[in-house]
Amino acid sequence: MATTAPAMKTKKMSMHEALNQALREELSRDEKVVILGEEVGLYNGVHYVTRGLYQEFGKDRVIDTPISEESFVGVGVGMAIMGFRPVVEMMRMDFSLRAMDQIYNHMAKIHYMSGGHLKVPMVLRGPEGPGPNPGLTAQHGQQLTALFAHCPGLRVVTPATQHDAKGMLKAAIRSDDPVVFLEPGPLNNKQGEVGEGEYLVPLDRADTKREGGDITLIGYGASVALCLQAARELEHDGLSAAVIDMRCLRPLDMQPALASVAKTGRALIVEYAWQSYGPGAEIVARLMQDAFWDLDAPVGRVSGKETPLPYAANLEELSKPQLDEIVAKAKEIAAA
Amino acid sequence: MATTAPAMKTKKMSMHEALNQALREELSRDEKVVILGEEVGLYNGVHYVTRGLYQEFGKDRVIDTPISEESFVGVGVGMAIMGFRPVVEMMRMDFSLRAMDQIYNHMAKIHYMSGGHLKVPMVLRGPEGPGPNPGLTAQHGQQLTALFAHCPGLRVVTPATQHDAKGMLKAAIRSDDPVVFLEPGPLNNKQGEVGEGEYLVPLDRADTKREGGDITLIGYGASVALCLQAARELEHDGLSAAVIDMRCLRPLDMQPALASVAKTGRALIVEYAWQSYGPGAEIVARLMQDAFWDLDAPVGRVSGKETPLPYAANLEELSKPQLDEIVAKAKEIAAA
Amino acid sequence: MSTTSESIPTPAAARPGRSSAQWKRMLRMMITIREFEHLGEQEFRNGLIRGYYHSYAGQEAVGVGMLEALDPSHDYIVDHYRDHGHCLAMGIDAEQVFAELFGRRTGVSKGKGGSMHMYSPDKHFLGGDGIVGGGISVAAGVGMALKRMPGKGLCVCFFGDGALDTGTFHESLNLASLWDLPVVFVCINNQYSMGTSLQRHSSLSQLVDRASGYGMPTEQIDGQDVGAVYSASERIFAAVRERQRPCFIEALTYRYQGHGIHDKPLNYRTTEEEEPWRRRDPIRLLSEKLIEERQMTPAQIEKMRQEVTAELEAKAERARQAPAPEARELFDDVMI
Amino acid sequence: MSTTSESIPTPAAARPGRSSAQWKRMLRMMITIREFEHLGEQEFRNGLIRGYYHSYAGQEAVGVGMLEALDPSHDYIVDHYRDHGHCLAMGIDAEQVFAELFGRRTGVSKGKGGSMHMYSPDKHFLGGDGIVGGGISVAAGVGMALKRMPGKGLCVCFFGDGALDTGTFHESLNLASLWDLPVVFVCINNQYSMGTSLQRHSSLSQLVDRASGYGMPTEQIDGQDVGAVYSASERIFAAVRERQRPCFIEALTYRYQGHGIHDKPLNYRTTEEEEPWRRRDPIRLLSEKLIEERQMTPAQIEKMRQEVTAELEAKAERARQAPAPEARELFDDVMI
Ligand SMILES: Cc1ncc(C[n+]2csc(CCOP(=O)(O)OP(=O)(O)O)c2C)c(N)n1
Ligand SMILES: Cc1ncc(C[n+]2csc(CCOP(=O)(O)OP(=O)(O)O)c2C)c(N)n1
Ligand SMILES: [Mg+2]
Ligand SMILES: [Mg+2]
Repeated sequence: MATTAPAMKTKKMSMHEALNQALREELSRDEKVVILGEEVGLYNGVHYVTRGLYQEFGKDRVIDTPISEESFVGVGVGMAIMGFRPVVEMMRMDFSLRAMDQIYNHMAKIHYMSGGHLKVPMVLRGPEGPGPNPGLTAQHGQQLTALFAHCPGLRVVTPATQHDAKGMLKAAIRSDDPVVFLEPGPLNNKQGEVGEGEYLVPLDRADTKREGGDITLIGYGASVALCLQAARELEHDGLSAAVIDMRCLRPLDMQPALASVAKTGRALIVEYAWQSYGPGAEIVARLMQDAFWDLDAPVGRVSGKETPLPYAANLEELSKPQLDEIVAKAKEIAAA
Repeated sequence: MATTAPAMKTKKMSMHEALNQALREELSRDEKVVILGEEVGLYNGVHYVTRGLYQEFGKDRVIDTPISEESFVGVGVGMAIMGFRPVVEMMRMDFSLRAMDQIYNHMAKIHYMSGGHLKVPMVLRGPEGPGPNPGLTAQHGQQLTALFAHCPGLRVVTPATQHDAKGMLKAAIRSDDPVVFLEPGPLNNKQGEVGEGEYLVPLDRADTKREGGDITLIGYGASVALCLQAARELEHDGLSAAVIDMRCLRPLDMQPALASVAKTGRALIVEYAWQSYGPGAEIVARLMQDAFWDLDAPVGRVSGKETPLPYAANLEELSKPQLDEIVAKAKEIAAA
Repeated sequence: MSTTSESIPTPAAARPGRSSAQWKRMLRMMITIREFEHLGEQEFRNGLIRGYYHSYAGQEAVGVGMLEALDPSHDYIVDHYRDHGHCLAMGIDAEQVFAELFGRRTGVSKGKGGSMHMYSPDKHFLGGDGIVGGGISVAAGVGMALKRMPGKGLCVCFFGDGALDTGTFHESLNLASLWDLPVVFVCINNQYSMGTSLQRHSSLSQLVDRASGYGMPTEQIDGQDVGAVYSASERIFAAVRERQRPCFIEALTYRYQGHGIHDKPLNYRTTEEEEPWRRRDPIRLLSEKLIEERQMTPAQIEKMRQEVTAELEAKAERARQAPAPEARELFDDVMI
Repeated sequence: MSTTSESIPTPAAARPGRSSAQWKRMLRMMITIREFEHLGEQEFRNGLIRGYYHSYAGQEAVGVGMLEALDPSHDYIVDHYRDHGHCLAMGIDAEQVFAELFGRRTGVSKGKGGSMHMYSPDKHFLGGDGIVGGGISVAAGVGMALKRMPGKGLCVCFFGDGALDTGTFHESLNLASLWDLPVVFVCINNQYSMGTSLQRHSSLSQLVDRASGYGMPTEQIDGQDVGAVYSASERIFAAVRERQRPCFIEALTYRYQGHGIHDKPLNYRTTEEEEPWRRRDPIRLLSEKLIEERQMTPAQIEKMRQEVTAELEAKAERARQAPAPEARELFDDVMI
């Protein structure tokens, strides 16, 4: 399955519109699909992802929940083991900290603990990281990707483009595994080309966004755009940077990154997450394991700063991975 | 502060006895210290760590709680910001999944969010991983180290010896930072020498357990013992292995590991945690960053298998890092 | 919205009277459970069972009386970790339950789950659960599913008195009431949450009162008298089916053994306290009734016990002989 | 253990009557809050405030009446995210609150916290909190501390009607009752949990009934009438102090603005619904009373409003001129 089949007709829309299309198409296709979450229905979704679906599919398919994250994730698990395909929204993924027991101990493990007798075909989705709007502060703008990616039994994916957002969400809903679908908050309102009609993007394939010979920039979710920006800047300095979108974090597909590093011998990970014990560390560890002999310099990381997200505009901006940091670090690695 | 001051008088005891001594000494020293948790009082503690303390210090200092993990962690936070020093026990660290919101969003962040106006001098402690007894199964024997270690604002430590257990727990209780103190379940009932009386072990220093010239084995918590065992086996093959106990995971002290790798040029991480996005990944990433030019071979990892902990005895055993795996991998790395 | 003052009506559909065959079936099942737990505890001491063992001895009337009233083709149960008895009462073959406890691949969860994680969707048994309160929201989800399926099925959810201290209990009851779900929440009040008596963990002594804030009918029943449990269940299930509304039942009972196999209950309770409960032993109560009503003689009951024991021993033996899972099965069923 | 049927007695200590100065102080504070929110929303639209803005307009009588009854030297409050009004009523300088909203280092949380994370331990204000229900257990912890400190202090904990749907609310009430804590749990029932009306998120319409399962007195009060709030609070606080037992208050009120600044409430409610609440506007009610009793003239009230506004504008201006945090402060106060 190609990410952007060249033949496909596309339309420009925001990521939330792309996600909304995916939900609408899947709700129409399969009556076992239901949506649960806070303000997803009558209110139309705080981040617009479920806009119009309550009106179209009714309150038995698009279900408004009280502020009971642990338990409505559990409701999703219960519906899933009975053959439904619940899509459970976290208004922000930060709130999934309330539901970690259901996520780790139920959603992820029931298939295994039951000796395969039960399946849990559900999707947990919502925005993470410092966006779409600024000023989210410490408890609302975290990027907790690593917490999910560490848990066996889950599939964990995050799209970097509007097109992938649609195709991956549709694939996630059809997956018989439980899927954590992380929507990059900073991209929620950003526009891009999206394929029209039916297509799926696989949940186990990283994607090469740009070829390059001097250094491999590796991102996932919102940081892929930073990588692409940096690659354009680096061009001015005569450096050709490849950009890999990791996209599928669990299971992690290293193939495109390895192929690129085999050519460039140099790599830099870019991420919004906190660096220590963040997703980037696993990517580095896998490059260590499978690309060591290809590497001409240590793999670097530019990550979110290791602080709770501060409020003041200048500090908030500084806490995110900075374009000039990425460019400088890439040059340093390329020169090493 | 030395870990085992050679002059110190020691006594043989189990890790739970060492922890118990630490708690008793701190409860006696500072009346602001209180203990909270399920069955910590009248029942004497499921893993014996609080044995006798309820009788000695009474129900206002050693407080039995209902099964309300989220909220009694919050009670700890509330007491801590008021100047108390609560030590909150999770009967098993698995249950802290229920309390993740309090841990991530309150315990870890209030100091920062308040601009430093409030401190949260509390300790969250309990056993993690597949032990002391076998058959803990999927929801009771997880090693969730990485979830805590990823969170800015927390100190995260885990002792590998009985002696460190006592000295580090005392230091954790006196720390003005919130500390997650992870007790290696497999070591709970294991005996070792423990210093008598008053001493502290710092919360920001990894420890060299054994010097060696050919390869550096790096563990934390229960896997340090595996590293030492493997080092003895490797001796028979003529390989001299250093063993580093990472001990302090956040902030992570890389200094002894880097010093050792500067000599050996080779390293292997051993851990009970799941490999992908586990703590070992960060250690590899830090070696990549700061020891790349010293490395003669890629750093390896032997970790817990990436499955929920299975029940059947043979599968459970296989799911843990195996001694022969470690030895074989170490030889492979040494030969590369 | 409904008020708290509802009581559970007797709907027309309630079936009158019961046959002698039914009484004998219930007696036989209670004896089966008692003897099963007896054999199981022996095998634990023999080392064949590892980890946890939570005996249902003393509480048999609750599960047997209640599950006898189910519609086996449409109703489901979601259980907690004290689940062997409920497995048997749902018709799961004791051999499969033993095999699970022995870690055999013929076990009901293929040896992967163990004591707390039995699953048999065929028998509409959707799991034990090791997390206190962990199944309550899952049961609400099963109710959501049943409401959308034909057959007016309902979900019975079992948990202990300790589970009322978990937030998810309250969240789930609110959801179930708000959404009109056919779920019967059954609190098996055996007076203890591990070693903590009701008085020490619950702010109110009548647990029906702690479920009074959700606008659903509540009822306290005598959990020692299987006939009383059965009659109440028949009436309540019919009402839940008809009204498509949840209800809450508190079944008063007592566990004979410690919380788990290592627990010595006389450390926190007295034989004087135990005595009146043992006088009202559920098997004894029913036996006396059947003898009094001349439905059975003492000799017939003793013969029944011997038959049951012989049958169970044969099943245990077959389970012992069954193979352990193969090593490669470790990674089966982590994902699909 | 206590029963649910307790009512709150009038202890001897309740202070009788109130002075004209007190009425004027409360009026001035309500006007201050109203005007503060007005200015704040303007500054949000001007782009000076970012992220979230939850206005307290319409609810002023609850905080002002209740906090007027506090013992400022021994009592504390723990708040939710709608916290500007409570900050002012606790005596925090409006300049510091503006400065926090503007992301200035002179802000009450040094610009790190933002709208939802104000903290001033000096003024016994222990935080707003962005997580619904997140502060309730923290307040129980503050109660645990106060119980162990001299002065018979109590903790007032504010949260919305939506917080009753979080498990931690129920866990914490059980703990507070079980442990006899001097905590006043105040549910500010403004009829909506974001866009979800009470009827759509709560299984019972009387929220006092949802707190009936914890053996603590409950009371519903008129949250529009500051005098009624003050009288009830005086009486209730004295009882809580004397009995060292918690209680639950439901204050009936209404928020004038959307949930946050971007929310348009007429998408889910009507002006007909709003109208009766606006007729009983808390500032209007008190103004009318003072005019009727000839304690103030309309002109005096208008003058007061103008004074307050001028003062607030001056403070806002000083806050605008204050410096942003310096870049190096990003990493301050992550740890000690
Ligand atoms: C979330 C969580 N916390 C703690 C435990 C440990 N634990 C297991 S059972 C139990 C007591 C539960 O008592 P109750 O709910 O009354 O059930 P019973 O054992 O009496 O059947 C505790 C504390 C757990 N399994 N899960
Ligand atoms: C755990 C959690 N879930 C969801 C949210 C998003 N959220 C913020 S406020 C709110 C509504 C709360 O309403 P209520 O408790 O009645 O307080 P009010 O806003 O009316 O003052 C929601 C859903 C959150 N902040 N925290
Ligand atoms: Mg119990
Ligand atoms: Mg509200």
